[in-house]
Formats: sequence, C-alpha cells, structure tokens
Amino acid sequence: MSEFIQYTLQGLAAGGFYALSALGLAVIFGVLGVVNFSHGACYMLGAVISAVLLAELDLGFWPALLIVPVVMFCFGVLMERLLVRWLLALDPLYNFLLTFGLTLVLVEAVKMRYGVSGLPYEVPAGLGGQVTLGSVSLSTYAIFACVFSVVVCVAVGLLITRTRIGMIVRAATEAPERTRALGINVGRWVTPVFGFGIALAGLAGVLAAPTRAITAEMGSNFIIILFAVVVIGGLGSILGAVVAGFLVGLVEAYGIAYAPAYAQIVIFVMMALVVLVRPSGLFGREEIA
Amino acid sequence: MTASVDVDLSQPSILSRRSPWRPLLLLGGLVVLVMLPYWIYPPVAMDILCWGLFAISVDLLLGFTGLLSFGHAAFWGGSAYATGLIATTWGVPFPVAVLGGAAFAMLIAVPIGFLSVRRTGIYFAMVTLAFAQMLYFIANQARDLTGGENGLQGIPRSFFGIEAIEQDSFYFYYAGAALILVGIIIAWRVVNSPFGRVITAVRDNPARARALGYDVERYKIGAFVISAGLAGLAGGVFAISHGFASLQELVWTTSGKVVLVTVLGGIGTLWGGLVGAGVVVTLEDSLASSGFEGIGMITGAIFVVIVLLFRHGIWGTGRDLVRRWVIDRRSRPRG
Amino acid sequence: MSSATPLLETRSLTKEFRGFRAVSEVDLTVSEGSVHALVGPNGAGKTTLFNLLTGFLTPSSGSVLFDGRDITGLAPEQIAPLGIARSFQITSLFEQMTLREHLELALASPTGMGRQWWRPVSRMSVFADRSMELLDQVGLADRAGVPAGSLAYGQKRALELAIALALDPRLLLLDEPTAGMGIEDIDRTITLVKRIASGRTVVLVDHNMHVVGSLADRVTVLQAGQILAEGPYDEVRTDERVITAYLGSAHV
Amino acid sequence: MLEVTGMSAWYGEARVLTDVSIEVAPGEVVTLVGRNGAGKTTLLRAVMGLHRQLQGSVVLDGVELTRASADRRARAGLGWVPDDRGIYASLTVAENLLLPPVVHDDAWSLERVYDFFPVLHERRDFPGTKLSGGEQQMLAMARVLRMGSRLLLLDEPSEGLAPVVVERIGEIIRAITAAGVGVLLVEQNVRFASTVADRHYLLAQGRVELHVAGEEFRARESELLTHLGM
Amino acid sequence: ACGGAGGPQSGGSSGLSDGKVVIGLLNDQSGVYKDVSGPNSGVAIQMAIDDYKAKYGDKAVAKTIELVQADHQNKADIANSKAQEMYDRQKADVILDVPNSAAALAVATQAANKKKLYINISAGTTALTGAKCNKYTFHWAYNTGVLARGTAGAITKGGGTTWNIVYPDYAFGQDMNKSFTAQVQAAGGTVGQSIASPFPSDNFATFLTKAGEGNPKVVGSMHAGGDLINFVKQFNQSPLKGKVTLAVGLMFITDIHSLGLDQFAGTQFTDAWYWNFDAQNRAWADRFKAKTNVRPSFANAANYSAAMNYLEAVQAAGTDNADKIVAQLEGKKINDVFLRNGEVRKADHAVVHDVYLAKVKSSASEDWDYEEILKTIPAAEAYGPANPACKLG
Ligand SMILES: Nc1ncnc2c1ncn2[C@@H]1O[C@H](COP(=O)(O)OP(=O)(O)OP(=O)(O)O)[C@@H](O)[C@H]1O
Ligand SMILES: Nc1ncnc2c1ncn2[C@@H]1O[C@H](COP(=O)(O)OP(=O)(O)OP(=O)(O)O)[C@@H](O)[C@H]1O
Ligand SMILES: CC(C)C[C@H](N)C(=O)O
Ligand SMILES: [Mg+2]
Ligand SMILES: [Mg+2]
Repeated sequence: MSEFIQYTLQGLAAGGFYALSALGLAVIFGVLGVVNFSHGACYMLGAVISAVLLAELDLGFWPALLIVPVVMFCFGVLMERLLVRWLLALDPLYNFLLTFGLTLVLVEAVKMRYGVSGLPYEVPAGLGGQVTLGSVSLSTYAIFACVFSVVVCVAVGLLITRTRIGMIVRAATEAPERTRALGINVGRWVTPVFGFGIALAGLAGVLAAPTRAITAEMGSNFIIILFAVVVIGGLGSILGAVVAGFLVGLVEAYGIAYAPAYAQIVIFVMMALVVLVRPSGLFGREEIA
Repeated sequence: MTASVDVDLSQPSILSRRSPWRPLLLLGGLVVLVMLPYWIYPPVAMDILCWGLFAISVDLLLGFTGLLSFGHAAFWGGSAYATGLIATTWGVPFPVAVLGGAAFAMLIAVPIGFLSVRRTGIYFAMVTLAFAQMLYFIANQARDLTGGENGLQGIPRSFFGIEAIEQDSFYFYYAGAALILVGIIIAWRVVNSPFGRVITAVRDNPARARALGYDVERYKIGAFVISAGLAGLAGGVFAISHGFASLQELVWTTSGKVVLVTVLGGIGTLWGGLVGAGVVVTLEDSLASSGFEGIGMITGAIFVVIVLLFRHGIWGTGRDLVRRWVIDRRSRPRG
Repeated sequence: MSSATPLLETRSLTKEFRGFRAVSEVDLTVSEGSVHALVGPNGAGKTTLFNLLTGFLTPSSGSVLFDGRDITGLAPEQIAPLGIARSFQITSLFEQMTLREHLELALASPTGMGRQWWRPVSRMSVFADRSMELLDQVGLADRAGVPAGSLAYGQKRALELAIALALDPRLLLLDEPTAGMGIEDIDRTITLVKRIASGRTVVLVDHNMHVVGSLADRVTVLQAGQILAEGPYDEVRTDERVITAYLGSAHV
Repeated sequence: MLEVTGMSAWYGEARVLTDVSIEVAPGEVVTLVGRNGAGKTTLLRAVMGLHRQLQGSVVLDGVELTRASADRRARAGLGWVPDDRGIYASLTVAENLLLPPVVHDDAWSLERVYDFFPVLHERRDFPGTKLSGGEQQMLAMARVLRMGSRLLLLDEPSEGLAPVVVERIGEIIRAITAAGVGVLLVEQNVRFASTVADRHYLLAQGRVELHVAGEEFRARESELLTHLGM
Repeated sequence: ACGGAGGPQSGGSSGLSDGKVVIGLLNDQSGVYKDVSGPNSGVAIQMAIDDYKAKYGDKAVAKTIELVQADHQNKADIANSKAQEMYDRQKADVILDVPNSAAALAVATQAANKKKLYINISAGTTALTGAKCNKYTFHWAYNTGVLARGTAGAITKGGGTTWNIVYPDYAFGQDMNKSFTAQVQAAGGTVGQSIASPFPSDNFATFLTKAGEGNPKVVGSMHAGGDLINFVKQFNQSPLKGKVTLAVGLMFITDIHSLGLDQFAGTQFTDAWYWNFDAQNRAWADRFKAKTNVRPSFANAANYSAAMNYLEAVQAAGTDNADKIVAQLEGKKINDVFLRNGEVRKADHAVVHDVYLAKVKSSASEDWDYEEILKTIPAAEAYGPANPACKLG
C-alpha cells in the first residue's frame, strides 16, 4: 500500500510538470490556433539558458526563475513578429510546419554552440534531499516543482478565461480581418500572448534544469508526449491540459511500477482510447462541422 | 470548417490534358528518371525516388484530402520491416516482398485511419504522430521479429537470379524505379479520378459533401489507406535497396522529414514530391561529407523559408512563374 | 391533398442542446407531392428540424419516418441516397470548385462513381449537359466555369438550389432559398420551385411571406421548438397567435 | 458625414466598381439597392478598409480615412455588419457583444441590448455560431450598436429575419438615426428599404445608375424596379 | 581483357589499388555521439597517418594516404549509403568507427559485400563479433560483454553483492542487462530486479523507487547519453544517494566532463582506456590536446590505434588488398598507445586488450583529470572466450 502511495505521489509530481509544460502549448493554441511544434525546443532553451546563466554569470536557480521567462518572452515576441504572424491568416498547418522547421534550427544551433553532451546544473540550495513520511519519501525538489506548477497553471487559467485579453485574442485568430473592422488592433494583442506561451515553455525548462539532462535534444521526445497530453485533454483547453497532465503523470507512474517497459505505450494507448470515445478530448470543444 | 490548405486547383495544371507542355514535360521526366544513376551515385538516386514517392503519398493526403499526416513513418517503416521479413523468410523476388510490405502498410492504415479521421486539421497531425510513435515502441519491443535497435539486417535482394540486379546497385536502380513508377502512376490516377474530385470536395467542405451523399469518413479512410500503400511501396523499395530496416524508419523525425520534402516540393502539386526529394536527399548526402555540423540547421532553415515565402514549394512556384509568363504572352497582342 | 399518404412524418421529435430544447415534441406530417412551408420566428427550431431530418443532428428523442421507413439516427450520407436533399441556410459550397464541377459532383453521388479511383476524372463529364441545364434553370449558365468562391452572395444561394435539384430527390428541403435575392430572382425562384415541385415533395423555410404565399400548400408555424399552428397559408396568416409571434403588423 | 468619392474596385482583372460617389448625412438613412452581384458588398468593404485593389477616397466627419487601417476606421466611428454576419465561433454570445471597444458615449449598454433582444440574453453563454441564422443577424446588429458607431454600414440586415423582427430592425434604425447616427444600408428587400430610407442609390454593374429621394422612390417604385430588373 | 595500357594492374610498384590508401571515417559528427568520437577521431586518424609517414619515410608503401570523413547522423540508412559510396566512389580501403549498432551492422554487411575492410570502434554490440561477424570486419575498442565483466565482476567481488539493474529497453540496454546479470552471478552476487525503462526517458523517479526496493547494495544503470545524465541527476536527488553504490554500464569521459564531477563522484565503471593512465598515454594525449584543445576519449585513441595498425599492415603486406590485410591482422599481437596486451583474435575478429576499472574522482587536480584507475582487468578476463556463434568463412 505504501508503495502505491509512493507511486501515486510520484505520478502527481510528474503530472504537475507535464501540466505546466502543456499549458503554454494550450495557451498558444487556444488563443492563436497555432500548434507550436517548437514548444519542446523552447523548453530546452529555457533549461539551456538557465545553465548558461549559471556557468557564465553565476546566476543560480532563483534568479533564473525570473530571468528566463523574460528572455523567452522576448524570444517569443521576436518569433511571432518575424515568423508566425505572416501565417496566422492561413491554415494552422502552416504554422505547425513553420515551427517544426524552427525546431530543427534551434536544436542544431544549441548543439553547435553548447555541444551535445549536456550542461551541468545543481539542485538549488534548500531544495535538496527528500521529505519522508513513514515509508513514503519524495524528493523535496519534486514537491516544489509540482506545487509551483499548479500555482502557475491556476493563475494562467484565470487570465485566459476571465479577462478581456483572452477573448480578444481568440476573436483575432478566428477572423483577423473582421476583428480589425470591429476596431481592435489585432497585432497588438497576438504578439504578447504568443510570447507569454513561449515564456511558459521556458519556465518549464528552468524547472527541469536541476533534475534532467540539459541537452539540445531534451525537448525532442518531450514534445511528442506533450502532444499526447493536449490531445487527451482537448486542444486549446487550459483545464484539459492541466487535468490530462496529471492523468498522464499518474498513468505513467503506475505503468512504470507495474509494467515498466510499456509505460510510454500506455500513454499513447490512452490517447487512442480518448480519441475513440471522445474525439475532441476530455475537455475539448466539439468541432464545428 | 472550410478550405484547409492554400492550394489553387482551379487553374489547369501545365500537365493537364490540353496543355501543349504535357508531352514535353513527361518526356523530360522520363529522361531524368533514366539518366539519374549516371549523374548521381545509384543508391542515392534510388533514395531520391523512394523519398519522392513517399512524399507523393503524403501529398495525396495533405494536398488533396487536406489531412496532414505526421505519422507516415508508420507506413514507410512498417512496410520496410514487412518487406524485409517477407524477403528474408521466403526469399521471394523482391518486387513480391515490396508488394507484401505495401499491403501490410495498408492493413495497419485501416485501424489507424479509422481512428485518426475522426479529427481534422492539426488534431489529425498529432493523432497520427502518436500512432506512429506507438508503432515505433512496438517495433522496438518486438525485437525477436524486428531486431530491435539493431534493425533487421541483411535483407536479400533476390530477383529471379539476375545477378546484375541482385548485386549491382546501378542495375537495381532500374528495377526499383519501375516499382516506384507504378506508385507514381497510381497516385496520379487517383488524383485525376472521380475519387480524386470527391476527396478534394471533402477537403474543402465536408458537411456539404456529406449532404451530397458522400460518406466523408469513408472517403478519407480510403485516401488514407491508398496513401499508406504508396508510402509502403516506397518504404519497401528503400528497405530492399539498403538491405536492412531499422528503427530509424519508424521514428517521428522520419515523418517530419517527409512532410518537409512534400512542402519543399509543393503541397498539392504531386510531382513536387520528387523534386523536393531530389533536393533534400542530395543536400543531406553532400552535407554529410562536407564536414559541416549543422545539417539540421540548413534543412530547418530552408523549410522555414519555404513555408514563409514560397508556400507553393519549388514545383508550385515554378508552375506559377510559367503560368504568369504564359498569361503575359497571351495578353500582349491585345495591347 | 391532405388525404395523400404522408411521405415524411416525425413523431414527438425532440432535440436538446445542453438542457435547451430547440425542437420539442414535434409531430409533423408532410404529404407526398405537397409543398409544405415551415415558418416561425428566428430561433424557433426550423433549421434544427432540417438538421434532424437530414441526419446532421441526432434527435434527443422521437423518430423520423420517411416513406414509412424509420430513418432516425442515420448519417447524412445514408439519408441523401434515399432521396432527401437539402440546401443550407448559411451558404456552404466548395470555394475552389467551379459551378459545373459542383453539379457534376452532385449528379455523380448516387451513381457511386465517386469511388472510382482508377478511372479518369473526365468520366464525370457525362454529367456535363445535365449540369448546364440545371445551371441554366437558376440563371447561372454563364458562370459555369468560375470557382464558386468568386460568386456574389445571391448567386451562391442560387447555386445551392441547383445542387439540391441535381440530386433529383423525392423530398427537397430548402432552407431560406430566396434569402439575399433580389425581387426578380425571387420570382424566378418561385417559378422554378413550382416547376420542380410537380412530382416531388418540398419542405421550405422562408421568411418572405410572398414566397411562402405563392408556393405553399400547407404551412406549419413553429415557435420555441413547438408547433404553434398549421394549415393552409391564408388560414395561418390570419391566426392571431401567428401574427403576434411572427408576422407583425405589417402583414395583416 | 460620410463622403465616398470616385471609388473603383477590382477583383484581379475584373472591375466590379466604377467611379462610385456616395454621401450620407448625420441622422440620415441611405440605401444602396441593386441586383445580386452589382457590387454593393464590395462597396461596403471598401469603405471599411477591407478591400485592397481600390481607387477613390473615404472621408468621415471631415477626417480623411482613405489610408487608414480597418481598426482605425472602426474607432473613428464606422460600424460594419457583414452580410455573413461575422459571428465568432470561439466566443460566447456575451463575448461577441463585449468584444469591440466602445467608441462613442451613445453606445448601447449591455442591458439595453439584452432588453431589445431578449434571445441574446437567454443564449448568452452559448458559442456564437450555435445561434440560429436569424439570431446571429441580431447579434451582429447588436454588436455594432454596443460600439456606438457614428455611421453604420449594414449589409442586408433584414435577411433571414422573421417579419416581426424586420419591423423591429426598422424601429432600431429610426431610433438611432434620431440620435444623429448615419446609416448606409444595403438592401434587397425594397419594401423594407423604402420604409426606412431617406435617399436611395441604385447600383448596377458597379456604377451608380440612379440617385433618388425617398418619396420619389416610393412614387416610382414599380417603374424603377422594372427598369433595374429588380 | 580490354587491351591497351599494359603493365601491372595497380600503379607503380607499391601494389596499391589506384596508387593510394584511402581511410574512411564514418561517425556521428553532429548528434549525441559527436563528443564521444566525432570529428576528433578524424584528428586522431590524421595523427596516425602522420606518424606512419614519419616512421617509414621513403620506405612507406602507402605514399599517398587520404582521409575521407562523413557524418552518418546516427541513421543507419545514411551510414549504409555513405559506406557504399566510400567504398565505391571514394575508393576507401577501410572504414573506421560507426558509433551506432544498427548502422555498424549495416556497414559490416557492406564491407562483406564489397570485400573491403571495416573496423568498428565505438558501437557496443557483440553481434559484430558474434552471429553477424564476417571476414572483413573487426571490433577494436570494447563491447557490452567487456563492460559487464569489468564493472560487474569487480564491484561484486569488492562486496557489492546485491544488485538492482535499470536498463534502457533497446538492444544495447538488453545486452548490457544480460551480461551484467550473468557477471554479477558469476562473481557470487545476486540481481534482485532488472527493470526496463523505455528509451528515451527523462523521468526516472519511479524507476529509482523500484530500484531501491529490497535494499540492494548496488544499483546499476545501463543507460547512455541523455538517459544516463537524467538517471544520475535524479539518483542524486533520491533517497538512494549515499546508501547504495551507483554502477554505470558505459561511460565516456565526455559524460563526466559535461555533467560535472560532483554528480558522478565515486561512480565505478569500466574504461577501455584513460588518457592519464601512464606517461605513454599522457604524451599522446598532449599531442592530441594541442590539436583539439580537449583530452581524448577512449574512442579517439582507439581510432588512432586502428588506423595506425591498418597502415602497419599495409606496410607489412605491401598492398592494400583486403584479403592480404586481413591475413596480416588476424592473430597479430599488438602493444601500442591504446592496446595493452592486445591481440586481434582470429576466431571472431575481436581485438582483445586490457581494460580498466575506474572510479570518478571527487576533485580534479587539472582539467579533465576525472578518473582514478582502480585496477587493470587483463584482456582474457575482460573478453572471455570467443563467441562460438561467429563463423568466419
Ligand atoms: N472574391 C471574389 N473574387 C472574384 N470576384 C468576386 C469576389 N467576390 C465578389 N466577386 C464578384 O464581384 C461582383 C460584385 O460582388 P458583390 O459581392 O459586391 O455583389 P453584391 O452587390 O453585394 O451582391 P449580393 O446582393 O448578391 O450580395 C460579383 O459579380 C461577384 O461575382
Ligand atoms: N448546435 C447548437 N447548439 C446549441 N444551440 C443550438 C444549436 N443549434 C441551434 N441552437 C439553438 O436552437 C434554436 C433553434 O435554432 P434554429 O437554427 O433551428 O432556428 P431557426 O428556426 O432556423 O431560426 P432562423 O429563422 O433564425 O434561421 C436557436 O435558439 C439556437 O440558438
Ligand atoms: C554509446 C554508443 C557510442 C554506442 C551505442 N549505444 C551502440 O549502439 O552501441
Ligand atoms: Mg434557420
Ligand atoms: Mg452582397
């Protein structure tokens, strides 16, 4: 039993991290209709920048938690201004392809600059070690990362569904021309939201830095799992991304515990089932046929 | 949910029946096909054709059915393994093995298609990606059959005991090219058939097509399965040409690469796939020995530029230029 | 006319959207060969009813009988071949296809030619003559070769009508066929519908009382998802409830 | 208040408007009538700044808008109700209403909108495109009223509306013009147009064929209609 | 048959085909294994060429020696075409390296078809000297069996008798798991659990929990690349840290360099070669560093050794004819900067040699000074007997 609790807690901890990572993807899709393939690469950049801040400027985890999202926000703004925006009016597939190409460029650029073997990083002081309760024990850092993720998710959810910004950007992406004719300067809103989504990816990267290998490829497979998460949750649904994040974390932990080699297939089987039963995902809007 | 991909099919293609260019272009294409192994190292020339057909199969879905499959590696790789197993187990002549591989690809495309076509657009892309990933894991697990990470090595290339083809990659090229050509002709036929007309209608307005009595999902599955068969054909020839099938054939970057090839050639152009494959394969091949480390950077950057500036791809952009030139010439006498 | 056998019948047909009843226990009977108009205020449930009849929506409860056969829950592509065709209230076309290709596609549908992937597309031109004939009927013959996307709104409506006709249905459901048309086109459409109505059954939604008056043998007035009144046009239009709920003072 | 001068427009090679000049005064209702394909919608889009291949100028209340972007025009006081209504699927009814900025003090409050169109209140949390065709039309009208635009460009607002509602639309138009708002109305429903309009422009093949006052139009209605083939 | 130019087939007296020797280096020059071997192995091979020329001067059989390189991007299909192209077009007489088992096996097949030499350096699979071995293929530096005999044997004998193993679920990992389990048991220990992890993985929390079940003395990680880093980082944050010994199956010095000493300190593993082991190694490493600015990995040194010995064989045979070179190499005993007590085993073409049990230091006295060599594992013990599955025809 205590093992089961242990696995559950570990699943939840991983889930929080999935939720946060999928959140930026969901935000960008929800408001711009763009599936950002480079989300994994941006997550990687977040981690790499943290490592570089540490190595070159001796700035540790806590400053990185602030600096990296800002840097990534600016990166997102540039990305939107220079690339994504030109395709917003077209089928979303084009931006999917664009960000796919961009992923190759980013990953390769990091490889060329920082090599392929990974960069060093430490657990921040005070968050090392474990918290042990009876026979159950979790790494302190994992608990911190999970709680932090949940807080960010809730805040973002409120921002998108409860504020005018969320509404404007949804309208702008559905019909940019018409929205302009309603007196809204579309360009002014889309850019910061995109930047915000990218900043969230960067934030996930900072959180990952102390526990995961910081390499150019760290986002390449991660993004595929995130896709599964958002498909399960329902693309564009913030709540869906969060719930599915936890769900996937749990399923994965139980999978590892009871059928280790199949842990990842289980995620995709779960996705197939969801698609079969509820094509629009657990919390997705139905498509307008 | 209207029009998906920005392709313009309303104007007659320069390959259309009435075009005076058609015989010339077809002849040119044939010459290139025959001469390729003289210009390019034969195994690489074979790769170009395989990737070309693979891209055509993707375009059949993307350009004509409006479905972006990001998991086509499943069919290419699935067939590569199936072809390899058939060839190794029964020692049949390789075209038979390849056809078996293609049939296998079509077989697995039925359930995958059935589940995936429930979603459109970007969802479809992600769902197919996930299914391909599943297949990847399965192939990795089933190592008794697939050789796991080591791959299925030493696939024989038997061809009725004709040694030149079995041994020499120059002659093998022509045997392989014949199979690929069959695939290309099928693709062309499909696009220019009543079925092709229906799938473009489905692409543009599924609800409308439904009201006309067309079973939208079935047509999509049909297109998906045909496309998978073509991808399988390409993957099978590829496996025979290389003499092995590896997990690389199933990994998602392979799906990404073929989409890249398709877009580079031009979505909705069909022939663009061959051109795109020519560029990407030769580029990869020459960069591999250039000592330059950022191959992905170059392909990625090319991709970004194409998507951003030349959305009709190489073939499409070329076609547009020719068309404009023709229109200019036609309108000149009128002053 | 009322003695004729019903071609279409609904039995307490109901559709709920998240607790909101758009169509509520509707018993509608459309007799073979009649032109039956469905009118009612905006949001009364007319389009929803069409969607239920053609399989675009599945009823929450109740059933639909076509020619005595239960077609409840069938998909649109299964219903269309039975001989039920519809036009869409909000225009719904293949933007990049030419007008003639639209009609060829519609004409080919019942023949199963659409499945032929091994035949040249030129086989579809066996329908070319019939297509031109239909386009001519709705006044679009001179635009046969242009993509539908470049039509003005009213022209798109006319094309919708031609497509519905192409299916040569026993039952034709027309959702606001004259919306967005000028008077002359409206009159031409009325004549056209009259002509095609002989030998088939038409159910029609329109807010133009002139259209309803000139075409309908029988009128059903829907309100809030329920049948408010039913009868011949002249009877219904003087019904007090109909006037307050729908027609307004101008039409008295 | 609105002056459109020498407007010509093209779709590719095809010219659909030729040298159209139109004026609307404050508090005035001006209709644009013409057959399908005459170019009415194109003219409204051109005024709104949504059509590119264009010549001619647009001035609102003395402010030159010819080069202005669509959002500037909207904030300068132009309100557009497109012929396809332009309701957002990804926004609820209420959000559709709240989306545009309020550009003038005369803007209708949300309560007033809901009062006038109770259905919209009932349906406020539904996705906009789940409304019936007519309800969407109401929503589109209500949306520009909430902005408080000074000049409304209405593209066939009566289309698909129940006769009672058409009557109410007429009432709205009269009410807002009384407050000094100008209306440029595209209508095929000549009967409705003639009850609300002060002046009429008749558009045929992209040219202003005729320009008549309301009374004259009513007097010569049948003659004009046959003349124009309407 | 076709008359014309007379004289012996191969130009001049050297007995070389096309009058020159071409060495092909085919490895990952841009991906995950770039640092492990990559372009720096090209530098190492060039050093071998220079050394050969310096050693034999005018007497050198191979007067012109060319080095051609290609990036196989870790893809077997590219490796396969590139290998063919190297053999056919660039007239390569030997191909070196190919650090990926699937790719290496494909290249070995091509070598057999074309009857040209292939010397694998950094792929680990034992299939190359087992079921898939062939006359023209040699395996120079290490294999999974060697790693197991070294690490598992030594740690178990040193008191680490109870193990739990976590391995990535693909051929390399499965091989490693099998070999390790066998060696732990042979040394008198027990393996409680063998846990497969999907490949790749980045969250090992639950695996670590499982790995801690039953309180083993040793936890073995059979991962490589990013998986290894993930595993070690998370191991260090788990309750296992400090309680159990971490044994790593395959480690390259570049892994330690990139992650930092403190993450790995105390970890034991088997190294095929260490740059700071003795003066001879160090001297070579200094030369290498002068050219590359980094210290060599064992793969770099092995590439040097393979190239040098290939050229020596050409010198001895007086030709670059593959069959003659094979005859030269088979059974040859070698001692050089990389190989100690080395022998090119005739039975399976494994190049057996002494390997080392190493431990990661907790602090470095100079850059790249990361390893303490605990003991030398003699060649015979490290490699065991030849694999009977290999039948060289
Ligand atoms: N996107 C387009 N491409 C090409 N031609 C177009 C396009 N849109 C409209 N047209 C053409 O321009 C002309 C004017 O169209 P417009 O929509 O302005 O007419 P309208 O007067 O509003 O007609 P309706 O009353 O039917 O709405 C029509 O002949 C139409 O076919
Ligand atoms: N998919 C849906 N989801 C939720 N509500 C819907 C949906 N479709 C229709 N409704 C609601 O059902 C009611 C009936 O809609 P319907 O389209 O049938 O009306 P109608 O009678 O055709 O009106 P109109 O004359 O305006 O076209 C409307 O109030 C509408 O808001
Ligand atoms: C670690 C690598 C250099 C070896 C590789 N894992 C192989 O396939 O053998
Ligand atoms: Mg309706
Ligand atoms: Mg119009």
